[in-house]
Amino acid sequence: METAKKKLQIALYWGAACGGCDVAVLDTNEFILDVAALADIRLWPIAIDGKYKDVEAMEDGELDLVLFNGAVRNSENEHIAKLLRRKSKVMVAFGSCAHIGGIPGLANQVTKEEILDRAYLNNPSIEPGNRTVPLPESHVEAGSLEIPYVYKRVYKLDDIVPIDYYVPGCPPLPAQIKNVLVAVATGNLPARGSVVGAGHRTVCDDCKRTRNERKIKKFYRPWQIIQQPDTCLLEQGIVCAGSATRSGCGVRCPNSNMPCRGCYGPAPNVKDQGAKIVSAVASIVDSKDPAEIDRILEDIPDIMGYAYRFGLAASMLQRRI
Amino acid sequence: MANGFEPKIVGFLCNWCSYTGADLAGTSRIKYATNLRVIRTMCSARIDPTFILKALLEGADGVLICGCHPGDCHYVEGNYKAMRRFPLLKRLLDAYGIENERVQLEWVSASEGRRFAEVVDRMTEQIKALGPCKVRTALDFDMAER
Amino acid sequence: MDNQKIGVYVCNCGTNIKKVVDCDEVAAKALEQDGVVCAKSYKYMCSNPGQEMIIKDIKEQGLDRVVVSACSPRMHEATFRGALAKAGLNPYFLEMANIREQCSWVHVDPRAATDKASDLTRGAVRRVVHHEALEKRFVDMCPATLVIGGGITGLTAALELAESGNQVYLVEQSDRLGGNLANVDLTAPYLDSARDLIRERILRATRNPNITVFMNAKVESLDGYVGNFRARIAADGETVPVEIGSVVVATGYKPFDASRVKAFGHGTNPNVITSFEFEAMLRKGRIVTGQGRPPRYVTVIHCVGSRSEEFHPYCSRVCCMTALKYGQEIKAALPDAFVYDLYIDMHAFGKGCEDFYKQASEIRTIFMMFQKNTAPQIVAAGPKDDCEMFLRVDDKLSGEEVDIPTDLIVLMVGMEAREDSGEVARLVNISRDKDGWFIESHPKLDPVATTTDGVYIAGCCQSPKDINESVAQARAATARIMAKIAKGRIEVDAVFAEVNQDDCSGCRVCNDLCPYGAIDFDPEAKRSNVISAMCKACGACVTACPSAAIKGRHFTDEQIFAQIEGVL
Amino acid sequence: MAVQADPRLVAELETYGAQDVLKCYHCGNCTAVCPFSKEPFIFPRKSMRYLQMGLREKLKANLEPWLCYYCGECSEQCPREAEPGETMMSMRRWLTAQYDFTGISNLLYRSWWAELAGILLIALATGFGFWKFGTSVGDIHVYDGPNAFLPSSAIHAFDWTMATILGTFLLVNCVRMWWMTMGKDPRTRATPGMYVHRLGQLLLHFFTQKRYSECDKKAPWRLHIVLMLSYVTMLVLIMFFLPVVQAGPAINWWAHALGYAASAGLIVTVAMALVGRIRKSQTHYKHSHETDWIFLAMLLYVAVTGVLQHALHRLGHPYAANITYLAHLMGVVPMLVLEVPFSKWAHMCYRPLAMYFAALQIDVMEAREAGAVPETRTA
Repeated sequence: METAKKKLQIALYWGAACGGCDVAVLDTNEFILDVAALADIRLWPIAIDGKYKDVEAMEDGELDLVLFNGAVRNSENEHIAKLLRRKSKVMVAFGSCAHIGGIPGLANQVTKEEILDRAYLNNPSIEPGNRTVPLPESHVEAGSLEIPYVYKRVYKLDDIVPIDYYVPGCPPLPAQIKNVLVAVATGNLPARGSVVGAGHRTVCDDCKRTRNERKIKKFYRPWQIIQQPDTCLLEQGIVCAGSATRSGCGVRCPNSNMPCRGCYGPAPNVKDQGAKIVSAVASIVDSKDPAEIDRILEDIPDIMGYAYRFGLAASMLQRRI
Repeated sequence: MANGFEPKIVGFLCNWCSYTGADLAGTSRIKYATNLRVIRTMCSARIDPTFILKALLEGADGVLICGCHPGDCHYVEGNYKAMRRFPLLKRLLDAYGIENERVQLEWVSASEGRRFAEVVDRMTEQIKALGPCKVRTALDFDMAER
Repeated sequence: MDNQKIGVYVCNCGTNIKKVVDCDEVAAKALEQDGVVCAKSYKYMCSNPGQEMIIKDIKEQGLDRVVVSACSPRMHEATFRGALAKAGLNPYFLEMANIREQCSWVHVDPRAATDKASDLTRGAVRRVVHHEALEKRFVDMCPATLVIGGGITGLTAALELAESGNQVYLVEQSDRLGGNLANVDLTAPYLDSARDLIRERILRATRNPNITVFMNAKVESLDGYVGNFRARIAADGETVPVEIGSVVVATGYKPFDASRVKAFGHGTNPNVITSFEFEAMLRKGRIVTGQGRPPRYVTVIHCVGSRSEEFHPYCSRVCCMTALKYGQEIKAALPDAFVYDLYIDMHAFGKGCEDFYKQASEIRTIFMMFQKNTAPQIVAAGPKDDCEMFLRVDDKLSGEEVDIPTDLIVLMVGMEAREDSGEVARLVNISRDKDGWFIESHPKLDPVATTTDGVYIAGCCQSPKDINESVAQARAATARIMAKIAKGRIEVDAVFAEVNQDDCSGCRVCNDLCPYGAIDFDPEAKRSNVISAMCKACGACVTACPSAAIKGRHFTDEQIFAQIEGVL
Repeated sequence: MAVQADPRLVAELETYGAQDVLKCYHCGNCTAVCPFSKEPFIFPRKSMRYLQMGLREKLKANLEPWLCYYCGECSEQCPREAEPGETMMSMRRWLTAQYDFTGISNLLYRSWWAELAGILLIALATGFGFWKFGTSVGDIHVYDGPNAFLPSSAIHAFDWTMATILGTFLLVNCVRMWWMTMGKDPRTRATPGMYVHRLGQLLLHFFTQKRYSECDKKAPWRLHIVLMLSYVTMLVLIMFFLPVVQAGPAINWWAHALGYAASAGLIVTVAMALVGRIRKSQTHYKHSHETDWIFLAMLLYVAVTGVLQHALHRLGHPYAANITYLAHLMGVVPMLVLEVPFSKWAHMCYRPLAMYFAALQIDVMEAREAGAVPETRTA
């Protein structure tokens, strides 16, 4: 790899995320060493030490690349996102959460109060009588303590800051991560605003399972049926979001006999991934009787979970009202 | 509640039945509420769930979907596709907190001008009772205040 | 898209729109829209001066998109598309806002109606921005025609086509040609013999080398599209595939089953017969009661199964004149017999029919008017009475309940849609109305065409009608077909679905959704493809496509999204 | 209660002059145009309907034909040329026959040769009787005074005898009419008070035919009132003042002036009616039953011979005057015998009676409604 005049200045950070994206970067294996050789990693909490003030001390635009994974759920997420945006030339929404809200986005079905109630007050694992709820500001002897303020809902990253590129996936496929980094390093980047590190079709395009007749009389959850290993899962009545999900993931889930959950987000021209899943899945229900149709569709539990497993915060309506 | 509130309802109508039925209501001079804004599609099967979400996002207080009566589709069975998508869409909307009456599916044939007018009137009244749909304001609020 | 020049034309439709909608305001508001360079309100946009105005503006102001806010596009879309074409603009750069049928005619509040009209116009303006130039397609026209039904209508259509040198496949379900008319004696109002009318046609049809008649036959399947249909005809235990360009559906009607009207006791009382049973008597030349003697009193009851809440709400149209004909035929055979004619309303609208009605009076038919939704009641006669029974009628014209002496009751059974009309409708892909009759393309302007191109309906399968009307429809249908045959190739709509091969992932969700089998899957490339000539543009596949790889031309997501934004 | 239809009734009425009855299709134009058609007497359509269906009893109880004066507008307006006016006329003839208990009326209306034979028979009997009587009591060359061939006192007595007999017949028929139209059906029974209260109607209509004058066309009424008043004048003169009228040869102006006026009135109006019927100049003249011709011819004959015998007497030709007088009587007697109780002349009673009964029926109906309203409400 050609040595740049100046080492690439990069940062990796996380918002509301599980950490899987960071692990995925590490999953590039030896390649990460090339990265280290090629670039100065200025901030990456999971791997190296770093403080807010280090970032604050940077010049605006000093960073060549920021890979930001995670959604925005609290004031800290927003603060650091805006800070890194200011300090970076290219900011990438990295992984499903940053891209389309991800799993944290599912929390948009409930209110902040419900979440706090569930997490800190009414939960079987909480000792009865314990009424401790974290407060944004606590007064102790030493003075006032502040923790980030939890927002009422989850935002995808580009709701908060302008984003240059998106790398989808929960987590992004290591091979795709490599491609992105190489592209940045070589300046071989597509138009701003593009999704990179993914295909332009859907998961079906890469899926090896054969597809035949599309007529469904009954839906199953994966454990309810003995799968035909080579046949399309949707055809077998297992709701697979593959047909409505951008390709590029390497068909990891269907290849593992699990249906696609849609982490790569909608196909390029799709405006709302969940609406498309609803439309496609319901269209192929094999019945003309309203009662039977209802019965068949009832076998799909938790429609939000199927339609917007990763994309609720990026969906048209974004949250429950 | 909602005194003087005039909802905006977007109607997606099949060209061959309900749109023609709406035209028939016109030629028959049957009066009905002014709240519906009709968008013509060739078949109820073309009415994408995305359109309904889009309409709600843009500030519609209600969405009416009309197709041919089951068994009577101009495209043989396009309306069955609408029929299948609707319950799943309704579950989605329910999860979004959209009240049940806001999005309705009705079968109205080309000869049912009067019924079309009745459907529009009934739905307008129901939505007036519900008040404005909060989607647009809620999302605007989200961006203004976390 | 940024540099588009949109012209908006708000039609006043005389006062039809203007009296409720402030057309000037609608035009003024339209002018505030992005891209709108001119907006005009005019008395009649569809008139020649109105169209000329659009054409002139397109040419002089360089308009490239046109919105007409006027009547329903079902009314004048073709007119304005024609104007665009005349001005050299692709006709699909037009969008109409329906501010008459769906606005001014249905609303009374001018403020609300004007706002609605403005919203609809804004929707159209926003939509038209995304319109694309579409080119018409042409397909070959196969000159052969499939005629379904061998009654007077089907025979007429078949002869008309065959005698002009075109191949006809005539499919008759029963074992003889002639249909219901073959069971009739004389015809009203000129008392021509039905046998004469039909027999000559059957002979000509069976002898014509261009007509292949299939008896005891059924059309099993019909695929393809206008000009290029393929049918499979099952006859004599085998299935014959035929290629045709057009289909004439002339499946006729079924006489109403009189036994469904319990009050008359048809089927149990030998002196109560249907009009068709009476025709059989007339054809034999012997009018007798169940007891085998000539009747002294014959009562003809109209509207059996027709114009009733319980059975069929519609008028069967031919029974009134047929009933009058019975008066003539009975009086001719039995001059001393009394003929009672019990009607709800006398419908004598056809040519010569009013005179025929008068003649019936002159030959002393006694008319009685009974109440709709009631049935005259049969009352037993006493031993002294010289009749078989009495019929108790609530005579509307006198307000009296009257017992009329009767030996023989003839029930004028109405027409109803055949039991297999649903099957036929599905076969040829046309619609039926609530009574089971096939629906025409336009009740006034396009009475024999259907919503499926190349499929025509004629005769009583469309609605009850007289022989002359059936024949006229048969000829109208054949004229339409021959016009297409003469052109050799036919224009098909430019609106259809197309799969963007770059976006398709071959998920096959769309494959089984197309009712026309227009979606083809290429297993090698793993891509689906829409055969445009077979596509009828319903959009089912477009909506179902989870990757938005299918574009519904002229009804694209972008266009509809823009319209949604516009109307709100 | 259902009533039984008789399809033969139309044919029966046709012998009374009905035409094209079954052509009527009940558009109701006739009824709309008739100035007299008012609730509860809606005609002629309803009567046409009863007839078409053959509701004999309904028709018998029907007053409506008598409420019609045959202006002819209904027939003119009829889109089917069903001649409702003429049908009403034929119904009046038929009703006259129904009211008559002897059956003579029926015979006369249904057979013109029976009528002619009757006239001839009575005429011959009258001629023979008076000839025998005249030659036995007087001289054919003497017209007046002692030895007169037909002395006025005797004729006077004869007139009164005949009037009593014919009046009795007519009275019986009138009672039958009352029974059929008023008495039989309990729903049309009026109280004695009502009968007294409405008596004025009877006299009013008898003398003035006030209702006839309310037709849109006035000329027929004028002709009819002149004819009728002339006839009544003549009747009064003959019945009460015959000796004065017959005395002479000097002219007694107080009596004769009236007589001349009445004679002139009779001859002119009858002649006009005859010319009208020949020319069919008006709707009500278009269709003439045999009885119409016979009636008019006889009336003209009687008037002319009456005038002639009077003139011959005044001019001093007693022989000729007596012969003419005999001929006059041979016309008068059959005319009165047949026409008064059995045929056309009877309408001078039936018509005012019908007006009277119609007024009573309305009273009965109103009384019943006033009483019945609360009952039906609770029910």
